[in-house]
Amino acid sequence: MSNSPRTAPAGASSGPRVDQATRLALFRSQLEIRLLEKRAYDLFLQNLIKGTSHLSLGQEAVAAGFAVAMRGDDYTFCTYRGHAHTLARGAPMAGVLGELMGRKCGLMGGKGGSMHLTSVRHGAMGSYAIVGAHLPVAAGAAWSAQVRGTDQVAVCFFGDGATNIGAFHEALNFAAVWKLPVIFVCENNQYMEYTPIRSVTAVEHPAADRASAYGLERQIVDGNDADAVYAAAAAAIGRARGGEGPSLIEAMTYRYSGHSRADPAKYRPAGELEEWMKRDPIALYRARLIELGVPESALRDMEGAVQRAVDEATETAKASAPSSVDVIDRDVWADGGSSWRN
Amino acid sequence: MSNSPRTAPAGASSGPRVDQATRLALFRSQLEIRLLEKRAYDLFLQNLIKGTSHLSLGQEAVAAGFAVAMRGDDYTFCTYRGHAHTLARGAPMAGVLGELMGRKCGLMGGKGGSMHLTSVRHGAMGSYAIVGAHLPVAAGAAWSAQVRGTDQVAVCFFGDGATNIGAFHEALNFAAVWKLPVIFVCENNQYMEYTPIRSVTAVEHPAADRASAYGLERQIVDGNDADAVYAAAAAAIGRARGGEGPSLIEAMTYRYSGHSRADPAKYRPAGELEEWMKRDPIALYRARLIELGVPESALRDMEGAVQRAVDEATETAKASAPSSVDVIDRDVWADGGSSWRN
Amino acid sequence: MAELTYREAVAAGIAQEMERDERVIFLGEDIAAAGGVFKATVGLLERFGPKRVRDTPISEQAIIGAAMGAAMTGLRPIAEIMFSDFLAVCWDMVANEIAKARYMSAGQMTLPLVIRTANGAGARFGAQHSQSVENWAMSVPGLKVVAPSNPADVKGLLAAAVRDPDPVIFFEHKGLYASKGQVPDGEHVDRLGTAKVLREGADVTVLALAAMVPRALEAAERLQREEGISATVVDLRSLVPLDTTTILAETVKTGRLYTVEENPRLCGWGAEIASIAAEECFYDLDGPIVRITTPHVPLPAADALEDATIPSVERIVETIRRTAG
Amino acid sequence: MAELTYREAVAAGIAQEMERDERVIFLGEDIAAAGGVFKATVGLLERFGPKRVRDTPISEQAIIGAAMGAAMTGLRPIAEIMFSDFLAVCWDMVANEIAKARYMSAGQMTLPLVIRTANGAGARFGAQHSQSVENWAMSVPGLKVVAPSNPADVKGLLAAAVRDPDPVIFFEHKGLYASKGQVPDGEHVDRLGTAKVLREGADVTVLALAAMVPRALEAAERLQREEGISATVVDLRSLVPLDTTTILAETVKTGRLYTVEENPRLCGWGAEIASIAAEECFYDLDGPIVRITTPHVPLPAADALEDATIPSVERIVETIRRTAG
Ligand SMILES: Cc1ncc(C[n+]2csc(CCOP(=O)(O)OP(=O)(O)O)c2C)c(N)n1
Ligand SMILES: Cc1ncc(C[n+]2csc(CCOP(=O)(O)OP(=O)(O)O)c2C)c(N)n1
Ligand SMILES: [Mg+2]
Ligand SMILES: [Mg+2]
Repeated sequence: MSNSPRTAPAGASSGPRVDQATRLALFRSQLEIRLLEKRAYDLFLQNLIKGTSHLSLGQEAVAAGFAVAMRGDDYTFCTYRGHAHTLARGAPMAGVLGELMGRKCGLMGGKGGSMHLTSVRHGAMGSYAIVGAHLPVAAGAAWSAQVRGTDQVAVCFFGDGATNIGAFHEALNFAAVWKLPVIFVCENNQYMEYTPIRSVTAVEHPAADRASAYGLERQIVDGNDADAVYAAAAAAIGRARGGEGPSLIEAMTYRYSGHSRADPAKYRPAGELEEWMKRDPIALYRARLIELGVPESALRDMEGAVQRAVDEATETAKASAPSSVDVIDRDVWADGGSSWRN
Repeated sequence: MSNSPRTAPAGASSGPRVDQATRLALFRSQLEIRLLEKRAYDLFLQNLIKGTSHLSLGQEAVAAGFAVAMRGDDYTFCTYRGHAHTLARGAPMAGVLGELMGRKCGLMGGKGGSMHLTSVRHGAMGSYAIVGAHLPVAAGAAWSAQVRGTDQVAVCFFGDGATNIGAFHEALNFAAVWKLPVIFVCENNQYMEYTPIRSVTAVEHPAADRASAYGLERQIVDGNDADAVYAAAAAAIGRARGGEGPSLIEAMTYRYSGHSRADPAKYRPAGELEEWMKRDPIALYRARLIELGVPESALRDMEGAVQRAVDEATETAKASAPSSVDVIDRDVWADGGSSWRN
Repeated sequence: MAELTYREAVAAGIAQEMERDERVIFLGEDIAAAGGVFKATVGLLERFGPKRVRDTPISEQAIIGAAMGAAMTGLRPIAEIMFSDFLAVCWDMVANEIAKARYMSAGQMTLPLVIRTANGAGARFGAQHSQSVENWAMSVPGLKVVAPSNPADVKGLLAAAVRDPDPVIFFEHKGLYASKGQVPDGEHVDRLGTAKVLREGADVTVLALAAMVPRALEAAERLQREEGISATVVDLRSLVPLDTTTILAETVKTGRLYTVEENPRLCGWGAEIASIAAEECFYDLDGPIVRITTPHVPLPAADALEDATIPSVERIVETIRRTAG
Repeated sequence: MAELTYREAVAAGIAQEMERDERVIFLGEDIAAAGGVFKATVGLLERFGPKRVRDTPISEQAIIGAAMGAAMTGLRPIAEIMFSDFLAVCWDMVANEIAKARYMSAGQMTLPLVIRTANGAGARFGAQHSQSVENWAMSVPGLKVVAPSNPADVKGLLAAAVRDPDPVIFFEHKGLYASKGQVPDGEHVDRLGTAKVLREGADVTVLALAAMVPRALEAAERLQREEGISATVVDLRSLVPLDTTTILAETVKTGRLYTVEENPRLCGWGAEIASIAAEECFYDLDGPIVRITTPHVPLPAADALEDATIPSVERIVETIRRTAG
């Protein structure tokens, strides 16, 4: 499998023209993810973040491209690698960092942790740590929108590795048969944990090459190009809102760091990372904006503002007290408690 | 979905020429299944068979076509609708009827029941009653053959409904990636329990239209034509033995009775059953044999012999004592017992 | 009061709730057009239409996942898993996703959903279609677990389960579907987490669930008649929440506790309750706590074998007679 | 004797058996080229080659199903399920297929296979990667269940599991992988179904498993020192078969039984053992049986929360001090 995407972004040309405000939103969203995750990485090294953590460095364009194309009341479902998607929907940075650090200010007060970021009020309907489990759940949220007669859509992100698990198959067929307004987005970053996806998959494109098994169109998009992602997202979302059913989109991308905190990623062939970094989504996008006439100073201002926001969020999270042990027996049940007996 | 198969049997022309002895074996195998299952049906009515039971009346050509193409040391995996496949591999009729009747002479002494017929010495490696579960198991048996360096193959039968469950997807990909000598055979009889497969499936051919998702060839065969099945089976088995990996074959067929004993099959459109009965696999095959010059008397002799065998098996099973309660705590463990403590 | 079968009570309970609350939707295999393989959902499609009553593919993970997604976005789904044994194919959805979502999200999500499923033995279906797996659900924090023994409880507890804001696993016993009983007319809603004392006795306290309830009652009658042993019989009805108040009070009264369980022996609800009693009312016990269970074996299929495996009235009587002295 | 870590003992146990018996094969996610995500299988691919040590797709049903198919046709597979929580995605394969195949076939099939899996909390992984689910396996007839607490037992019991003709679920505790201990040189094979008395005391008997064993031992030392309470500590090691001989003998000696369990409260192994004791040695008990468990909640992720949820040395000491009097 070569390092650069081989297929032109589906719908990129036919998609909606991307206007300037949207472009700036796409850039800003990617920046927020990048700078926050870099900070998260530093906080690991300082041992302020415990447990595991899965970064999306290098994959930011996928999260940004979709989130910007979504409406406030749409639903996002993502994996343990979900900081990016949660942030992109507007969840507060301090809430994300706080959760990673096990602080009271965390989105879930430390109860969920890095792998389960959730911010329902931002439409971030949970991060799921069992591979593939959230695909049926996203289908269910889409079904709910269909039944309730809203035109909300659900967008469900998952990795290349998730395409080989049973829940993927069940969700895709189910969504297709019921014509549910759900978009399944495979972030193909070429690897599962340490194992290359191509070594364990019967087809070259683990998602796209299976679209036809569900009567869906084969769609591959350049996951390092936020405009291409945005265009594909907007088109799929439009179809879903219009009652035309689900889409399956494979976004080709790459993660810069190891699978998780524990992984130095030694299994990657020499030079592979460097090749991909040449196509860094944020650097590419910055260059494109400048080419399109956005003054560099405006971008620098934005970069500064985002960096300050990350710094502030870091301070807020650091200042927040550790998660309080009295939440341990709260919120098992809707009554707020955990009692299983009278 | 129309009632008659639309696609020419894959490999039928390119397949091996079917010789006379094979043809007679195919006919006999179908007859054995038909007559034994009719008897099973009578025994229900007499309340000699309790519990549930799933007949393959109308689908006999699939079981026969494969079994005749298999070698004695190959492995069969089938579902609760497994009388046909178990018989076709040579399991004794009295063992099958006895199991259905809960007698000592049953293949498993009554412990397994109708849905779990197993006869390891005939290569019938179990009937599985959780939809889809046996596909990965069949892949495992094929893997074992590969590792042990034998050229055994595993053949795994399942219904159209099983194609929408996760285990199907996992097994197909797994087998394809490891190039396992396993043949997955979908018996598309158009219905799940009471629900038509087309109403819950995103593609028209639930198995064949998904073959490409596993890098496999799209294969549809006339499941009511034992020669066509045999040819497809022989070709797929040959490829598997030769190290060319798995096949997925969809055999179009129809079940005459309801899903199980409890089902009067009222959900079928008027005339559908009658249409299919015009293409009864056994009647068709009998006519073909006669056309090919087999004397009708020879067929009548065979029919008589099979009927006598069924009658004898019935008597044997009836004469056999009911399953003995002292087997209840046997054979949980390999030591023959069931003790979980010392 | 009207006489209904247990299976009719299922449909009646669902219908009552669908009528009342349009957020209630229902999905599962063969549940709509066919009215369910146990005919427990007959008429619902006709009455509530295909938008709210839907047949699914054989995709249990999708069924349960879809219920979860619908529940977290404002609906109140009821999902059927045809046989409780098949909970195993979607156990991740049940045990890892649904049970934990509220907790992990620190209360941001609630999942008001019901999973109905046919549990238990007696139909000679063999080891993969006859299990009693209510203890699987009981062992997972975040799931409520209900198992009614009669038509009135089916309707009332099912209604309560649908109205409950938390996920409820509702175990219907397939051996009881044909049984009949009086069901209150009009709206009938019961309370989760409440056991019922069906018979008061002085010598022993017998706890039972679902299909074991009628057997325990019959055994109690025989013990009275034949042995002069007077038994309290409690129908647990709900395992989570567990009505320990009733259970412990009834145990203390007689000082002798028995459980009658259809599940295989190890780690059943009886083990849980026995150990609660051994901790919390130890000094009120007058003798060993005895669990009468299915032995720890998969279930055999043949009628003679199945009948001899599940606790019978005979075995209950015999065990209590032998040990209650 | 050599000092090995718990994770090294895993690889050593597998290597010993693969060396001895060429029917032993090993599959799982990231187990080959990467040596396992917990680095517990480092070096096996290099030593035994890609035919016998294979990385799989993320397809737990296929992994376990393949192991089952291989076991019934003459091989002795070891399958890894990376985290025990993921047993839920292949629970049908484990609980309905593997556990029942021998019984349903009336002994025609045996399934000599081992499923290794990382169990338990302590790594701040949250509710879906930290569970102790050995009770799930214990509740299903047909599965043997092992959970070692130290490197020597890891190697010896893993070897015994591989040689055992029945399916064994082998729970490694992820919180113990880095712990060290002496492991016998040369071939080391232990016996399934044998508990070990690690400390003899006169006042109370404490049963523990896996990561709770070192905590129970430390608690026993503190109870001796600080309270003058003398505790027997038993490492169960195996839940099925269960060494009830040792358990009951040690319980009778002190008359007071405690369990220390990492699993959530309901229906754990402690409930099973407590109710066995409440039935079989009731008259030898001097006081309530007390289970010290994780509360019945999903596991929280933050370090402060996780530490306060799982039974700590402090909580064990405190509970026994308060109740043993
Ligand atoms: C059912 C299941 N199996 C295995 C794992 C362990 N695991 C976590 S992430 C991962 C790799 C997933 O790869 P991919 O889907 O490509 O997503 P990525 O991490 O690359 O974003 C694995 C095997 C899991 N969490 N759930
Ligand atoms: C996982 C699972 N879900 C549901 C069932 C109930 N069930 C048994 S057979 C069946 C229909 C299967 O249809 P198909 O695969 O087409 O096979 P056929 O019976 O037509 O041969 C269903 C739903 C089951 N046994 N297992
Ligand atoms: Mg990946
Ligand atoms: Mg069918």
